[in-house]
Amino acid sequence: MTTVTQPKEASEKVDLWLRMYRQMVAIRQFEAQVNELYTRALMPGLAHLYIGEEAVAVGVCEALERTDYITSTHRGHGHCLAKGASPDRMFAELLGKKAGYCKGKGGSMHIADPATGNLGANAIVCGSAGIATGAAFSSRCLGNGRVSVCFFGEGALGQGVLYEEMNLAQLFKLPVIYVCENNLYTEYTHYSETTAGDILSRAIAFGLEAASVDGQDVRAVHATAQRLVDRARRGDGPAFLLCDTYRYHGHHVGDINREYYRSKQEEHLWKTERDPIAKLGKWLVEQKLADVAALDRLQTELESEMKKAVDFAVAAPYPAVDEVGEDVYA
Amino acid sequence: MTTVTQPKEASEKVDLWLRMYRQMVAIRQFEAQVNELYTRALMPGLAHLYIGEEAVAVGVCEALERTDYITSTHRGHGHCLAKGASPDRMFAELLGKKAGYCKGKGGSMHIADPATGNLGANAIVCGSAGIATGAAFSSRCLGNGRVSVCFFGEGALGQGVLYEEMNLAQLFKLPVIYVCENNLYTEYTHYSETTAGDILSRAIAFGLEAASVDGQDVRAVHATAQRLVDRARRGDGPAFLLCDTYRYHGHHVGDINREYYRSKQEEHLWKTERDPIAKLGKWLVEQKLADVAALDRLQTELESEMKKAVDFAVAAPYPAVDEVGEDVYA
Amino acid sequence: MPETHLHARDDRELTFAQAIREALAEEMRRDPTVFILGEDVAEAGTPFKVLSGLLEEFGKDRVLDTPISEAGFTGLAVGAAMTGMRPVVDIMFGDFVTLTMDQMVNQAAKVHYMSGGKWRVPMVMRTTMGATRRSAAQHSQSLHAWFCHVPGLKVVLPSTPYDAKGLLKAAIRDENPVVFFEDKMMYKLKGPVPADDYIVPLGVADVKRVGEDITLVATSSMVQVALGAATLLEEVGISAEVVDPRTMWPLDERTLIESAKKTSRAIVLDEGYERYGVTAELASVIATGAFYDLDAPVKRMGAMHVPIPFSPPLEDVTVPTEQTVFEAARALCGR
Amino acid sequence: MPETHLHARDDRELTFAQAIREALAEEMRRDPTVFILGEDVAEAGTPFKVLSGLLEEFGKDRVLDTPISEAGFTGLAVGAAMTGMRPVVDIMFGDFVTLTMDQMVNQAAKVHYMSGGKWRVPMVMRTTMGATRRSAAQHSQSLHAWFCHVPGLKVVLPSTPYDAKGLLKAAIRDENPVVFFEDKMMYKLKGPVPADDYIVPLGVADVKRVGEDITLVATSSMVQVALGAATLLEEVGISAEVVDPRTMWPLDERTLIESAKKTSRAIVLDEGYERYGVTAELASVIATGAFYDLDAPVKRMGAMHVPIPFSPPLEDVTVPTEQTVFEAARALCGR
Ligand SMILES: Cc1ncc(C[n+]2csc(CCOP(=O)(O)OP(=O)(O)O)c2C)c(N)n1
Ligand SMILES: Cc1ncc(C[n+]2csc(CCOP(=O)(O)OP(=O)(O)O)c2C)c(N)n1
Ligand SMILES: [Mg+2]
Ligand SMILES: [Mg+2]
Repeated sequence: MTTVTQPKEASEKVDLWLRMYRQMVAIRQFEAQVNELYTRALMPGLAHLYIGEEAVAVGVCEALERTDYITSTHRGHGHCLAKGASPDRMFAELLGKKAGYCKGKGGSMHIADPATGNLGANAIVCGSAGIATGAAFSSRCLGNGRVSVCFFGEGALGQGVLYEEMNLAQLFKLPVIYVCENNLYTEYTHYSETTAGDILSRAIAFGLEAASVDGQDVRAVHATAQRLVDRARRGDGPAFLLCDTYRYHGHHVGDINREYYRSKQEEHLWKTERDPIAKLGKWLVEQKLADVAALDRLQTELESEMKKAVDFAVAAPYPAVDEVGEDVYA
Repeated sequence: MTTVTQPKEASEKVDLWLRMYRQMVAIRQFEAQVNELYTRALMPGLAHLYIGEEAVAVGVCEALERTDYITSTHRGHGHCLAKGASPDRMFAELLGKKAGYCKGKGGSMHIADPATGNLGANAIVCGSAGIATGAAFSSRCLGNGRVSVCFFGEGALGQGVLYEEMNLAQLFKLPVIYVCENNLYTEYTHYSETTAGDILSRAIAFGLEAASVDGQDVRAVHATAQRLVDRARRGDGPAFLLCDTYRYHGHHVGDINREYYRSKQEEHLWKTERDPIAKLGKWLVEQKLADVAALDRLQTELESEMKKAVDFAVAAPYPAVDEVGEDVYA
Repeated sequence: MPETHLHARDDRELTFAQAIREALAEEMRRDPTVFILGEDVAEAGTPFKVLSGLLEEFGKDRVLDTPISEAGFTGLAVGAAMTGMRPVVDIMFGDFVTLTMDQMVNQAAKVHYMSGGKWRVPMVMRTTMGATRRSAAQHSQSLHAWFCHVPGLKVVLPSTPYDAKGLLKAAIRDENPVVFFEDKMMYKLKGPVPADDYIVPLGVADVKRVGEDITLVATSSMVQVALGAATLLEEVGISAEVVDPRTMWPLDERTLIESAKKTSRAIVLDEGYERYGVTAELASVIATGAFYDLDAPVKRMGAMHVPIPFSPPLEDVTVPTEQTVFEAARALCGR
Repeated sequence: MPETHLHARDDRELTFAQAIREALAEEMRRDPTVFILGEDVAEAGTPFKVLSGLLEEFGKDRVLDTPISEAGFTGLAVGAAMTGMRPVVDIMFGDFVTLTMDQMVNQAAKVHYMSGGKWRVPMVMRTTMGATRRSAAQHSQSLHAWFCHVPGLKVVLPSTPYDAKGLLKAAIRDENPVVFFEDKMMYKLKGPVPADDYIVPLGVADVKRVGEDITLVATSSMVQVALGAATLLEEVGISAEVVDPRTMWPLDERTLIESAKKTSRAIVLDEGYERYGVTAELASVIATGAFYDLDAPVKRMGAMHVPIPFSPPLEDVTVPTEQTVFEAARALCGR
């Protein structure tokens, strides 16, 4: 399902497209810095980069209001940024610093931010399907019109709780969208080895509205997401959105030698022929909505912005040791 | 899907039909005695009667070999008998006696019998989906050609693990049949309130061969089950069989006043117009394969057989108290 | 400290089940964000009929029947609690908490901490425990020890109708996930319950009976067993003090330890499995806290380390009884 | 009783991970019904690379990658175990056992008993434990106490490569469901491992270091911590005995109690949460068994009662270290 673009529509939506372009570049630059922090041994633990998948988070989150909810995954930096979080406090969290979104207690896989409706990244595969569904339940009860989006990788299709939640969401007609990011791999296994039957049919069988979209085409993602979000907000119930995408890097920053599970050729193909940023950039230039130099400038600008954010985080202090016992109980 | 019956076929299959008739009556008479034991306060705890659903267990189990496996549910007496267990040792188990199939340790909801391939009833809704799938996995590994049947009520469709198992079964092409007994109610809730979308589509979405059948027509159940079992035995993978049926009694023997969740009218309709035993009996008589008197005699004969089995169980001793600590570890 | 026996003058008596229902009704009236979610909770009011009447008063939007999806609706409750609601989840048999462990432990218990204190999960999971109902191994377990082991959760085990009402109201108002265990054999137990709006704070033990010679620390239905044993002990001249921690976490260690110091002997009683269970923690707390005052090792009595058997004569020996507690206490006192 | 230090002469050294792999390979060669099931176990050999090479030797039918369905494939393993196979299930992080509790506790643990001894479930669940890997609250837990609480299960916590190999082989040959916990921080630990086919029986503790003044009972990686602390203690003239129960169930109570009786002081160390955890059981067993010989209360040291924080300086204080154990032991000995 792709957007059919008329010149008139194009000029109306130009702000949106430029914003989405910028946001995708921001995510990519953010993740480049994460990889850098890992390589420089400045980051404790590991992180899962979202590079290559930017169009999904951006296309979906641009269809949401700030007060709408999202839940995210171990590969969550993109969702978090797309929903409006600041890079500096994110980096601080990744380094375990007090200034981080979770005072350093959460780390890369647990960033949460009530101010932007981010209910939290989750390190349990499919661990947030219940939370997203419950947030949609609250919206229905409180009548606040909020929509809830549950992001997850196709690996989460293996978890039974996903089907329990879809069943509940459909029975209660909840405003929740389940967004499946099919990047072809779980950790080191191709999804075809772990996924029988047909993905979209699984959601349809539970009565959900379901759609699939090229996850590298941010305009397509956005248009379809907007339709499903509007539908949910109107009270027409839950939906499932399948996005075909690809992670350029390894499962996590330390996953360097990948040839035993996927070919360099495949990686090359996705990077060169299906890159979501290049794709939108090319189109914007073609449509004369932006020029190459401006897009390049944006790149540099965001790179230096991210570097500044990193510097802030590196310089920020750790929490005091006696904070360890705080926040266990509210 | 109903069997189209030709006179020639009918005479060939007459043994099967009479056997199925007898088996259905046996189950009904068994359950009548269970209810009696409860009413007479002779049975510890509760039991879930299979009356009304006999055609499902009998139709499916007649399509199996003795060495094939089944797993069963809290409403499991029918499956157990249909797979070949003896009423006397079943009653003994229901009374917690040493002569019971599980030495009295299991009770109504846990009867198991390796001799007839019964892997056990299960008091966790959907608790045996993994076990049945695993038994099919063993068959594949050991190459013994056994098929595994997982019986469950439509309530089990709410449990995510069912979808995990169907996915695994299809990926590994395991010889397992998931038999869903849709008797319209979980405990006290109509299935339409707990089941979104379409049941059969759920199985199809995971790639399984799926079929639905009138669960009150034992010949239809048998024919469809046989097709799916043969297919599984050939190595063509798992299947899902949906049987529409009805429990005449309450959720358990103590569930007497049911009008808050289902009408007497509905109960009456199923009992009078869709009874599996009456239906097959009528057909056998019409086809001149049996006469009414013979069928009635069978009824009386099985009733007294069941009474004898009850007497055995009532007279049987309890296990010695110090057996409590045995069988925890093998 | 509200103590049950002090309220014996109150002439209104309710069953344990009625007390639970009253607590829920009062909190639902007080706070429109409180709702109930579970299997057969609406028209049926649960198989134990504990919730009968709530649907009629509060309607289908606040008393919701779910599919048989313990993980699913518990997860939904976590998300609802984070975003402005106060769910009370009903897990019919405590044995089914096995299906909710990821939602309760990896999600509910950790959300507050992992978010640096930003999100909260004010939810209650009500579930059952207790054997001797002839329900066999998958419907008779008391698995509360698992939850006690998990930081971020609170765990409540009421032993009287009075405590049940007051503790449940406190649990619902708490800002944290609370697991509330009801012994299904106690639903018909009667006791005084004030009609007014009181709470029993979490973390405060209750001395259910004052005594001098031995301390019986008991939880849930074991409190009744301990009180029964205390009566038997009185007949042989042994004065037993019965202490009910009421909440396993937070745990009122001080009251337990002070009692043991005073009596110099203690038995801890709990219906969960004895091994690696609640009795181990309580015994260890007392053995450490009252080390220099104990005249004998702390004795633990929990469920026998076997899956609960169906057969009545076998099932009956798996849990402590008045008689076995009486005998153990007597032996401990050397009489 | 095979004791690790007795094998120090063996000149072949393996890492903990290699010892696990060797045990699996040997058992798979010996018994064609043994197979491995889990996420990313085949080509990837798990993220920890513990299983590297097994796919190549045993093929896709015996080393199977699964979907991310911990409940699903654990359940499958239960059924396979009942019908002639010997599954070894791999649960990548111990935190994910939350998803398998129903299959392990309501099914695997109870099948034998509920069937009156007729069906058996000879399966092993291998999983990980241990913090300080900067993996935060959902990838750092040590939840073995839950399984210890469940009759029908056996629970193994190896602390050395030698024990890992011998105990895993014993676990695979056992007729019961066994949960086998590997501390992920120990995979690179080296130690002597004989190339021959030996087993370490389940239920036999091992005295890892002989001492006179204080007993340190320690499990899994805490054994290394205890040995380190013992070295520090030696410098201040305190002789510590380090006892490793090796299996939490069956539990070799006698060895623990005898050591505490001899030294008159004990600390129990375990990386699970201290509250309602393994330390409670072990402390209680010792406090009771050595009651008349103890000069001080048994001291418990486990993980702090908080979800494991990500931030390194915070995470580091949540678990016992050589230094904190040293100090606690010194205090307990009054020096
Ligand atoms: C319940 C659970 N099982 C296993 C894991 C380990 N794990 C972390 S990420 C991952 C793969 C996830 O794949 P997918 O959902 O497709 O997301 P992607 O990494 O591709 O974005 C696995 C198996 C986990 N975190 N949680
Ligand atoms: C996991 C779990 N949740 C809840 C229950 C309580 N329970 C027992 S039977 C039942 C209803 C089952 O309905 P269904 O699967 O349709 O089977 P039926 O009784 O209709 O044969 C419920 C909810 C249970 N035994 N296990
Ligand atoms: Mg993926
Ligand atoms: Mg039903």
